[in-house]
Amino acid sequence: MFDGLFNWFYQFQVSFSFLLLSAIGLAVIFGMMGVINLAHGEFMMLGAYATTFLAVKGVPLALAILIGALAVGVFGAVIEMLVIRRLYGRLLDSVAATWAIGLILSQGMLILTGPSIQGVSSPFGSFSVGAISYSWYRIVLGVVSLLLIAGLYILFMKTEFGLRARATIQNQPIARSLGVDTARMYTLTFALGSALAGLAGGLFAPTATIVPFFGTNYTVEAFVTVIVGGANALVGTPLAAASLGVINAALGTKYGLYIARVGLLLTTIVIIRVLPTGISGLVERWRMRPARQR
Amino acid sequence: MADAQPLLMLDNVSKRFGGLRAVSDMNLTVGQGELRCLIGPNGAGKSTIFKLIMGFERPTSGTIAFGGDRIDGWPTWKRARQGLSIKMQIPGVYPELSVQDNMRVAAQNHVASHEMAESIRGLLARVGLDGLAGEQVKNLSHGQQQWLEIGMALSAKPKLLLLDEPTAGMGPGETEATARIVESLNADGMAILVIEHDMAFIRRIARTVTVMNLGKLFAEGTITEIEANQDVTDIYLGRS
Amino acid sequence: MDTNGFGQSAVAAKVSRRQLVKTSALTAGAMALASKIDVNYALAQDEGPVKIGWLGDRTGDFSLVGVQKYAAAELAVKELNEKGGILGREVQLVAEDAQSDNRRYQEMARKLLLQDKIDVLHACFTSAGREAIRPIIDQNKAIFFYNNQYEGGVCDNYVFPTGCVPDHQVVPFMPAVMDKFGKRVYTIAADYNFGQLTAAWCKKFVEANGGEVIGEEFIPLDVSQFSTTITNIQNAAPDILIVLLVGIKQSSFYEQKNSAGMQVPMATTVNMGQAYEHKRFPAPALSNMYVTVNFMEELAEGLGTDFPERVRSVAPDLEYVGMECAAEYEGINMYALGAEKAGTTEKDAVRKALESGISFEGPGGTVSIDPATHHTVRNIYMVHADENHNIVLDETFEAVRPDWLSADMGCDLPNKPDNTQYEP
Amino acid sequence: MPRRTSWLSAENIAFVIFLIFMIVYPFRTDDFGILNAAYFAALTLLALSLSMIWGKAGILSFGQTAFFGIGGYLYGIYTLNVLGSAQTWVGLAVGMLAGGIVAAILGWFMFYGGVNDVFVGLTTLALTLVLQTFMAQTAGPEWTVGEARLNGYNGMYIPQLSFGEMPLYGRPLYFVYLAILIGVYLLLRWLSSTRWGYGLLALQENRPRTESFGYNVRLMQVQVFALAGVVAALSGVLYASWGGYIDPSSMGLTAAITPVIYVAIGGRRSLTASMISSMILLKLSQLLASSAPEYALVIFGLLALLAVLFVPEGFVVALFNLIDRHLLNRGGGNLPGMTAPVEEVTANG
Repeated sequence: MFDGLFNWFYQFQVSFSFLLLSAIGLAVIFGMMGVINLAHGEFMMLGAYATTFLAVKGVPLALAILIGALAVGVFGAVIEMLVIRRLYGRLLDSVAATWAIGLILSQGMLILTGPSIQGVSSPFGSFSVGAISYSWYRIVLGVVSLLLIAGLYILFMKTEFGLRARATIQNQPIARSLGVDTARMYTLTFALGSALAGLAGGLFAPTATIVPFFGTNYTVEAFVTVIVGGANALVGTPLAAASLGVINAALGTKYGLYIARVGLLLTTIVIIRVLPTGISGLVERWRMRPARQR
Repeated sequence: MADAQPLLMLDNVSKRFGGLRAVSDMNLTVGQGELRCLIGPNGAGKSTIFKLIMGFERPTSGTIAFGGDRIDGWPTWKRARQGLSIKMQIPGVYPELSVQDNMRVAAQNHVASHEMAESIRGLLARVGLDGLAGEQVKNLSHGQQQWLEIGMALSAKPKLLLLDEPTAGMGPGETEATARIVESLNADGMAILVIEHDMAFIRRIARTVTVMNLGKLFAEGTITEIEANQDVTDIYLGRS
Repeated sequence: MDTNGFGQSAVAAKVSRRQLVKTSALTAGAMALASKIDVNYALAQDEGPVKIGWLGDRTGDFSLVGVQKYAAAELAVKELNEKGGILGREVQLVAEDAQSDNRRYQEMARKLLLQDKIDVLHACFTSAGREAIRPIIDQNKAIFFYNNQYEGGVCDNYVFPTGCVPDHQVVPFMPAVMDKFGKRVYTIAADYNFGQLTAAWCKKFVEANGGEVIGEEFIPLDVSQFSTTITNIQNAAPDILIVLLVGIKQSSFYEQKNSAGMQVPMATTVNMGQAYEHKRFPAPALSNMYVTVNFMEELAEGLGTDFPERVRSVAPDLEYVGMECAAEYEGINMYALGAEKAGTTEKDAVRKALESGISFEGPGGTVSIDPATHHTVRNIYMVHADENHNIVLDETFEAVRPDWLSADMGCDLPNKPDNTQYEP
Repeated sequence: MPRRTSWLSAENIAFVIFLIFMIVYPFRTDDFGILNAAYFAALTLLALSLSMIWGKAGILSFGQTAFFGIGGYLYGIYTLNVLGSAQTWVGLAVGMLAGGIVAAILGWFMFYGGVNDVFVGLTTLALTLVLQTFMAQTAGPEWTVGEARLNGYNGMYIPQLSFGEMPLYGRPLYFVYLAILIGVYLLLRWLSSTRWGYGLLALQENRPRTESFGYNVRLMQVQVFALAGVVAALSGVLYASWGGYIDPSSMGLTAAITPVIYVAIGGRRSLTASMISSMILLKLSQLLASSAPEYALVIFGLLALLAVLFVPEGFVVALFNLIDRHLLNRGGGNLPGMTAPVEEVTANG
């Protein structure tokens, strides 16, 4: 009984943390700036490469992941200043541009490093519950996801940066007239989203093959989570990751990965019809309710 | 003029956005060929009334009738084809298209193709934009864009024209020109409902004025009556 | 008119209406072309260089194997030229990159055949790529060497599948691993033809040897997270896990099952041999992985061949010399022997020569073409990776014959034209 | 300001040159060149389909390849079950219809549900991926529709479009494909010059405003989406017949994004620019794949990036505008593809 429950919980938290980590960088950029970053997967790939490269050289894994995330964040800031900045208000064009950036990154990495590089192992080993053994690292990923959400919440709700960022999203001209350097806010937000992508790439690096197309492993999950979650990264993305995580884990355990995947995509299409603004739209509406009854 | 049936009738119309009551229990009638001004302080719900009439928003309760039909469940396009036309507060023109294409877009559901060129030319002359037919709209001045939008609203040959702040951002000369356009349209028998803040403009054109405050009907009467009404002055000064 | 493709009699016997439709459509196409194309080829043949067409994945998902195969082709052509070419004519490698994209395979196959007028095509890695161009090959009556491990069953006059098939790999392999570890088998396979058909083969031979398949899971190609699968396997607690995963994404399985602490012997027909997972993943992710191959870099010393060094003489940066690298090299050389034997590069003649039984001393030992099926008789090596990912040779099966197609399915290409892929 | 009132515009001249080139080309090339150009013509329909919804109605879809796949598969399923060369043309209609119906249903789903802009892109992307995932696992024999075996990633063999007993091949094939491409192009251009087309142009800029002029905006969005679905499905049918083959990767992520890039580089607002750029870029991508495979995609990505950054209206459209302004003395302000109606009005007025 406990074994079964634990197994279910383990599968759920694995799905949850992968969906959340894959999506959070994309969600921050989409939610704050309205930009769909189709190079998201390639940013994750950069994080994975940086992490792996450093870890193989002997840098402790945790440090390597952090440096990787930071490096991708800086890279994201540069991309924002060179490209994204010119495309605000041209949403569909920014989709095409980021796709092109992604293509250049993955193909460039192939030219630079070849089809694959030596990976690193997942740390922490395994533990057993009943007859089944589990990976500690997966548990760590779950904990990191929760910490990340908490950290982002603090960043956006309790800091000066968060205040300015929220002011910028809600009304750019007014924020500017209040003395917020909105251009800088956009750069920082894009850098933050990129760093989160890099962080996810670094965290996933020990669990997957390190290849230039590493990012495509996660883009579908990331997009699905962002669609379901809607524009609010702090509220929508965790809720979307949780609900999709339940679907994924339940279907995967019972019917196998194919059904799980089809279930994930079909859920997404249905959600779009029922909740065009995603879960965060629903939450907004729900927040309004007590007010209406006043 | 038979005043048997009002052209537009709002009966107990309310609109809530979440916890906010934008319009509550509003009654409003506009007769055939009437020129009416709708005034009130910011946030009184004037623009919401327009949105409800045009169908951009649906009322939470109450009914809206137009030309004898109950229209509050209709989609916007159907209302437009029934003879409702609007000039919005923020110019609802198509900046990427030329003046002529803007007019054509507005006219094609109401004007036969062989009359199109003639109709567009006539209307552009009427709103003072003749000679600018080929210009891209984003190159026009703000006032010109306002007139263009009036022209576009007219090309639908409306029975009732809704004008939301037609003189916003205009200088005195432009305001006067706009007033003349509005008057001549009304003289041709078109019913017009105008939202305005510019009291001089209202004095210049209006016969009947409806005042809204806090989403409700506050006062109704001739312009002289309204200007003499101390309560109306108070709400503008925030003393209500 | 026998040369005109696959006569109706060949198919009528046991073939479904579907195949009939397909065949007649292609036959009609081939007839429509016959006059024109024959003229073109007549002009091209027996003068100038011998053009070896090469089409594979130098970029994209499958480039780990594609670059090995390309290096093998370069080496084979270089060596042929050093030995005076084919029929005294220079050998020219006309290579195109299909970028792991089936559509590109179709475009480039047409280009090589119609524009470059190649004499033979050595192409493809995945079964999907092969199937994408097979209609084009048949339509143009070209010679197509598919030098690659696959799920077996292709009986086609114009195709020479020289790599390993389940006859080679599964038939001797299943009893050997079951004797070692036990009879309860769990299969995870890529959810497409290769995975499904090879899984069916494995099931057949597990059961034939008194074993039982206690679980089977087919995994979409773009899945890279295996957490639920790993738990399902552990719940079933099999003696052997058959792993038929393909592609870069699915190779993440090994590290994941390792970090989840799953210890179960694994058997496969593709891993390590093709994309050197034992080199790419840190030990011990692939320890106790058993595979049957025609060649692997680590076997070179035991086999007494300097093939890996020779390949690296043309491609110094090559990371690994695996089973398909050797198969590609052998395929090109077998074509050369066939053309020499025919005394011409005229396609019908070369095909007949190849069907007369050609043998070549390749890196993995003697390889000869089985006339009835166009597949190869070759040596197969069962190996496994130890805890440090060193390759250990367990058993050698010599001159394994791929005779399922001929014995059970009646494939007899020289006498009975066909273009079907049969399934177990 | 007086203005020339003729059909003489860079866009129309480019179309005529393109047409002449396409007619002469098969007599100046080899068998491969002919078949290859036919293949490009088939795929270029996909670019036209995208240009119609993205450029003319402001709907960015990553789902055109899904309709492409539906067309190809349905054509295959029909022609494998109903034999006969005349039936291949019925199959073509079946494929197109299927694409149109699925697009109409999805369109109704989205536009009447209030889904717009970026979310349309994401929804259509999800549809593409669902279809690919589904088709990819149809390898087993249980996935057979009548006589047609779907065959998963190994793809499905498909009969070719035929006249009498002869499958289309070589020049006849090419000219049939070219005629279809040009026919669809002219049809779409004509449609964009009608009232309906003008309405699309307007709703692209401002949906509520356009509705207030009496346009049934949602219905028009569904209509244009379904129309583009039909064209995309036609593209899929022609592709499937060309290679005698279709597989799930024709609905993959790469396949979905490629036409978007072609249209973005050429200029989405102009059907002519989209068509010409799609042809050129298909050829370029093939050339690069031959000559510099490792660098091909990098170059392509850079090209797309430069277009979006510095020539947002598209390289081909920018060229049209330049020629119009400096060589033909036509003023700016006209959108490519909109010349005829503007002139009609000007001529009368």
